[in-house]
Amino acid sequence: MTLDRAGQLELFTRMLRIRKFEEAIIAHYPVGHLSIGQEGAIVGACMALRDDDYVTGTHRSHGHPIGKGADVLPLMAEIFGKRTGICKGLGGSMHLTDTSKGLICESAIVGGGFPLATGAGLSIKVRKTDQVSLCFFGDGATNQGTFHESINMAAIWKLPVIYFCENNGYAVTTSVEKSHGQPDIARRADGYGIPGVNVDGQDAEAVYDATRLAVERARAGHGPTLIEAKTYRFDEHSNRLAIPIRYRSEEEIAHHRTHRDPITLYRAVLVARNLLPEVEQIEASVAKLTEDAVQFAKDSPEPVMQDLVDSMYSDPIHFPAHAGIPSNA
Amino acid sequence: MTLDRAGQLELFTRMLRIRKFEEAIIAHYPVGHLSIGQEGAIVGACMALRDDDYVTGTHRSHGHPIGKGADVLPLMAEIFGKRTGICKGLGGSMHLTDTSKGLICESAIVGGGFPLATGAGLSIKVRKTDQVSLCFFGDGATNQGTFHESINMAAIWKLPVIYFCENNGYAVTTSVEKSHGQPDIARRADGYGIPGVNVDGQDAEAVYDATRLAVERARAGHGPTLIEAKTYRFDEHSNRLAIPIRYRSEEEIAHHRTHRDPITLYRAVLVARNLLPEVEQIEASVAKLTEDAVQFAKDSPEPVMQDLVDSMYSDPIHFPAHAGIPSNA
Amino acid sequence: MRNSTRKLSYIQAIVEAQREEMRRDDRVILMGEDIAVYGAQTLFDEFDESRLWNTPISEGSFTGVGVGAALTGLRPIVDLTIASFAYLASDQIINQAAKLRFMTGGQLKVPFVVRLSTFYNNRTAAQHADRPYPLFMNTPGLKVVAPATASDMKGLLKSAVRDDDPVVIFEDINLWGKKEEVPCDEDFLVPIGKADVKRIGSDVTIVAFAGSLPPALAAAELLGKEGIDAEVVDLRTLVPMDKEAILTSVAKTGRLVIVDNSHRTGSVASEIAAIVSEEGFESLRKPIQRVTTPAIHIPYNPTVEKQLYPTKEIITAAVRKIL
Amino acid sequence: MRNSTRKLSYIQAIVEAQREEMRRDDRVILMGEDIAVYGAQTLFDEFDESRLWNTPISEGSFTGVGVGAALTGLRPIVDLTIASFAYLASDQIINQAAKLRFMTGGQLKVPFVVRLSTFYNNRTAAQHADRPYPLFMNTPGLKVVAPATASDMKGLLKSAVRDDDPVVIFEDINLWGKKEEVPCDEDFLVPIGKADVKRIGSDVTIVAFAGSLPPALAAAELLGKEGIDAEVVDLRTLVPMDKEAILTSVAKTGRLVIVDNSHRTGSVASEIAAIVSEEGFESLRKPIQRVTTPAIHIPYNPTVEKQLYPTKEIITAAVRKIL
Ligand SMILES: Cc1ncc(C[n+]2csc(CCOP(=O)(O)OP(=O)(O)O)c2C)c(N)n1
Ligand SMILES: Cc1ncc(C[n+]2csc(CCOP(=O)(O)OP(=O)(O)O)c2C)c(N)n1
Ligand SMILES: [Mg+2]
Ligand SMILES: [Mg+2]
Repeated sequence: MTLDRAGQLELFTRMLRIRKFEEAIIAHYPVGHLSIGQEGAIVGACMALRDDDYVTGTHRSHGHPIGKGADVLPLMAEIFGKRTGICKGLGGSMHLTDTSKGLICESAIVGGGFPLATGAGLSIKVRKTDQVSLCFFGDGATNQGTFHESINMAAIWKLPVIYFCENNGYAVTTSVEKSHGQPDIARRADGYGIPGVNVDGQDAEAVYDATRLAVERARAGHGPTLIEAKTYRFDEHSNRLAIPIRYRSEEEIAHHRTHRDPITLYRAVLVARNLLPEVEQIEASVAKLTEDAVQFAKDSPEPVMQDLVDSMYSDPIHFPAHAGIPSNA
Repeated sequence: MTLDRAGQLELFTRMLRIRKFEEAIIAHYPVGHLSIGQEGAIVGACMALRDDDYVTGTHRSHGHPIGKGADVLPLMAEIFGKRTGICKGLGGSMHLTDTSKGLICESAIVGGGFPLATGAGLSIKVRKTDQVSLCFFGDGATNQGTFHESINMAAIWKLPVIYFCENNGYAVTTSVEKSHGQPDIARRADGYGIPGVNVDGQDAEAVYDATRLAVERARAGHGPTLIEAKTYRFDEHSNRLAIPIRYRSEEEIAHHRTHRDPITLYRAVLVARNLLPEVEQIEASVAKLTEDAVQFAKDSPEPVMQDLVDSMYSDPIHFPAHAGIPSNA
Repeated sequence: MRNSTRKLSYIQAIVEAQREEMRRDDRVILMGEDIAVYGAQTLFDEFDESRLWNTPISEGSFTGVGVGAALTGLRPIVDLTIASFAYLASDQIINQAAKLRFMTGGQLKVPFVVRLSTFYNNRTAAQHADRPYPLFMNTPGLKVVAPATASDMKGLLKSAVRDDDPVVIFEDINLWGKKEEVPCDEDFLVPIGKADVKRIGSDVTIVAFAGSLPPALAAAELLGKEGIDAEVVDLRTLVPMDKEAILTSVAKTGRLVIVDNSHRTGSVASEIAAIVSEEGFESLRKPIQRVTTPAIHIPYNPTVEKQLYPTKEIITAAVRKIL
Repeated sequence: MRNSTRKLSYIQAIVEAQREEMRRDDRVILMGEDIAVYGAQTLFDEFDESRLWNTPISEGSFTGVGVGAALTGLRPIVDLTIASFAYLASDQIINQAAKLRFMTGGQLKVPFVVRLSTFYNNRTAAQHADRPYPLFMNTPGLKVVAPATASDMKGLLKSAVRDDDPVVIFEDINLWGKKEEVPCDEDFLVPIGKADVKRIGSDVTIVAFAGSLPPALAAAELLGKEGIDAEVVDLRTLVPMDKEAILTSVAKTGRLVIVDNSHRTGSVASEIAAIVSEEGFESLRKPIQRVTTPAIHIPYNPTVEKQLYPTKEIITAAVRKIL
């Protein structure tokens, strides 16, 4: 089943929400790792999931919840560190985890999500539901031991997990070529006896189609799939890290910005399908939504020390006595 | 260059030394993880190495130093925990590391040797010698993250490392089939863009040949190879661990003991090559050597507390003051 | 059933606690390497394979698989077997299990138990013999228990499984065989965070836990014969530490000896000493004494190995020093 | 050159120490992820790629690659960058680097340095903000240093590189920009294991290290204005700890406040308190005070984050409590 018209528009909407969300971050609260350029891979994958499917993400955490359909207001408030944030201002830019949409972790520890996503898959199998678990990770993360260990377990136990690589070509300044024995990440799947799939991450519908097949496979009990979506990060690794060296050319960046923008590309597809009015309406409403989100974030209060205490343990009552909270707190 | 006559006899000698060494352990000091049944893989690999090549091993540590040509007396004394032991009685059965023969670690942490062997390879490359580094590990160890991470690094940097799997079919009670997404371990090499080789581990000369090719490749600067030698452990996982369940059949064990003993098989090869007199002489001398080793071990003194203190730091003088050594020690 | 007991060893208590909790709640699962070998074999007769997961040798990930399962509706028990392997899994325990509730502003809960057996005094040499209690003490968000008796083990392991927060449970192999009458009541729980006075006394407080409890009690007996009346406080839980119990005892005795089988520097004993020197200073009449394993690796040779751990002789000597 | 100095920041001192040691000894290599980003970019102009290894994201192994290289003739410096990633590498540091000399009966030496930057007070939230000093303190066989000034950093890092044992070096990012006159002498070394009295005083001893030194000194200044004369002991090395320096100061002042930015439970402060309550008890006139980060995770929001760390106000309050 390919994406219907409503689905296509939703795909476009969510991509644009990520883009505008991050443009607002740059303008108003410049922290963190941006997904600009990678929206096609993220949202293409998420559109193949149900609301109750699980997702784990990474330090580059803004796209995943928005892609999964989360309300952007609490996400923006989280960026601003506010008490109304999705994580009460305690998680922040690298950790926009909205559990109401099935997100269970945005791990700033690179590779940290592999076991968690695999565990969600195991849980699904034990509880005998037909959910799936999708694990987002970068190209750099595929060199962590957890990639190997986790995929192997999912393969043995035929867990309903989709390992989805946002291969943007670089881990900070280190290219895939310089950090992988061979650069084809999907090819590693064969070592575990599972399918490995390559897809153009700038073509959101292609990503959707590839992910849908993997999701069907997983729901049918046939086990995990490794998907490698080739994509590109338009901005620097992080807003907050100065990069003193040159590791990719200006031409390369310009080429992607100009010719390989997943939103521009998909907009053209939709326009060619005679959906210009709908597209324009979406553009207006996303702009408005983003403004509202910034305003909401700005207007929201900051967390207080008691919020920290309350978030520590399931039973916070006995806790403060042991914490050594300073008297000024 | 295939093994000459002297090499063939040395190969047989070292295999037999391991066998008799471990039979003596069973008789006199029953600790540890035995390599009986795996001598062909171990010695076949070691014979392809020079004295100055590096080796890392595992908890099943008796075969590697003997295979590399180490003096057995200090090894036996180590089994007995004596001060004359190769590690002064501090390392013991899982850790028979004889650095004079290039052994740099027998890691009882499964998978712990991968990074160390890889580091030795890196060191060779930096120091520009033509040594190689050989990493022994079991089938179970290939599911550790360090397998993946280390081989990938060796592949990127074309390090002179041979990753040598003693695949005895089981990790304690867990079979390869139940713990690997697909059971062909050598096939995992492709994910890193390096050669993966299968060899019959009970055929010591075949192991030698396969390893020799990998060593030549490494010395020539072409990088690492993954070798999987199919072998079998005749005894229980460890002398000291009671196994309350049945995980392999008596028939399977009997089959290997009867038809797949690497020493019996190689003895027949040598006899067919008209080397019976030499073989018998080796048998006599290994028997004598083993007896001497046991006697040496029995007669040796135990370590004292000062040996522990002296082995802690490069500069032991300032150390005891900080150790909190109990007054009875 | 309510008040009956039966004789169980420490290791049987572990198995029984797991069995009862697995029966009670089908969200409870057990994971680990060769789990049948490490005591769980009888569970295989009762529970199907969706409750018992025999893992590959992948500590760094299967521990995290347990955490992921805990985040999504299960209550996993991960058996890491030997505590020296915990370093391989510490990232998932510390960076994920311990932090996820907090980092999501309380959206998630992490009902996750990890079992670690301290495998020392056993001729296995330094790579197997760690007692890494301190590894997890400095991390907020975890609860850490280290029972010394079969009853406490059963009651604390059951409490851990029912707890909505991650709990690290240390099992001391030197206690495996120790038998004791253990309550049969399937709702018998020992609360996390409560110490237990195992011997009442008034002259000196000896704090111990896990494998250090037996020599502490033996030392107290020895001292008792000489008319020195030692109180022995069994900590049972390391985090959150029951400092009231310690301070109350020290307020009475004015003297404190702490017995801890872990290495001296940065030990559990150090934390106890710090608490008392801060909050119980006024009652202390003499210097605190830590009786620990010195900061020396564990050797293979059993003769020298045995000399490293606290014994009743070393403990009584420490007590005498401050009388 | 011998007696000249030049102004360097703490982070420049790190780079210069590495540069000098790499020039002096071609067995010294540097490894880590994106090392050019984390300060080493200028080294690339001077040294070829066989000295500078840009690794994949594989902490669990590249740390061990450094150890393996150390066992076979090199003297590697492994930059793990952020200390919160140390858990991924702790097995190789604890089970291999720290133990191999001992386990081989002294056959091997392990001249291996691992760098860890404590990345807190920086809006990066709990998964990046650990100050896991205690992780390595309970393991015999390691040396652990945590300098607080550019000079000490340069001298201790150089000592670490020249040491034949594994050394863990903590770098506090809150000090990165702090400039100071640093000796130019290429053989300027600060000995591992020696504390430094950064301010002499007689009324109270304040022990601090790394990022807790600046607020400790600021508190001493504040107190000085009120006529309270605080001695500030900068620990510099955590293992082996210079307990003589601490005990000597406490013998003089009779009062001890310990400032430590790590979480309270099982902290460096706890170990110091334990030592003094054992060996300096007779000179102590008042309860020891630990001023630490409470056992609460580090939040993203900077307003609440800042409230968690020791400040000069909290330190002076602790001092006043025991005057
Ligand atoms: C365990 C760990 N090591 C290192 C880092 C530092 N770090 C943050 S992002 C990153 C690069 C990740 O690359 P990739 O997986 O390709 O994701 P991308 O940033 O390209 O989205 C690194 C090295 C980290 N956060 N965690
Ligand atoms: C990190 C770690 N996990 C678990 C163990 C316990 N253990 C010791 S040997 C072993 C099995 C290893 O299997 P394999 O690698 O196939 O080697 P074999 O014993 O068959 O030679 C296990 C699980 C260990 N020593 N280290
Ligand atoms: Mg990337
Ligand atoms: Mg095996």
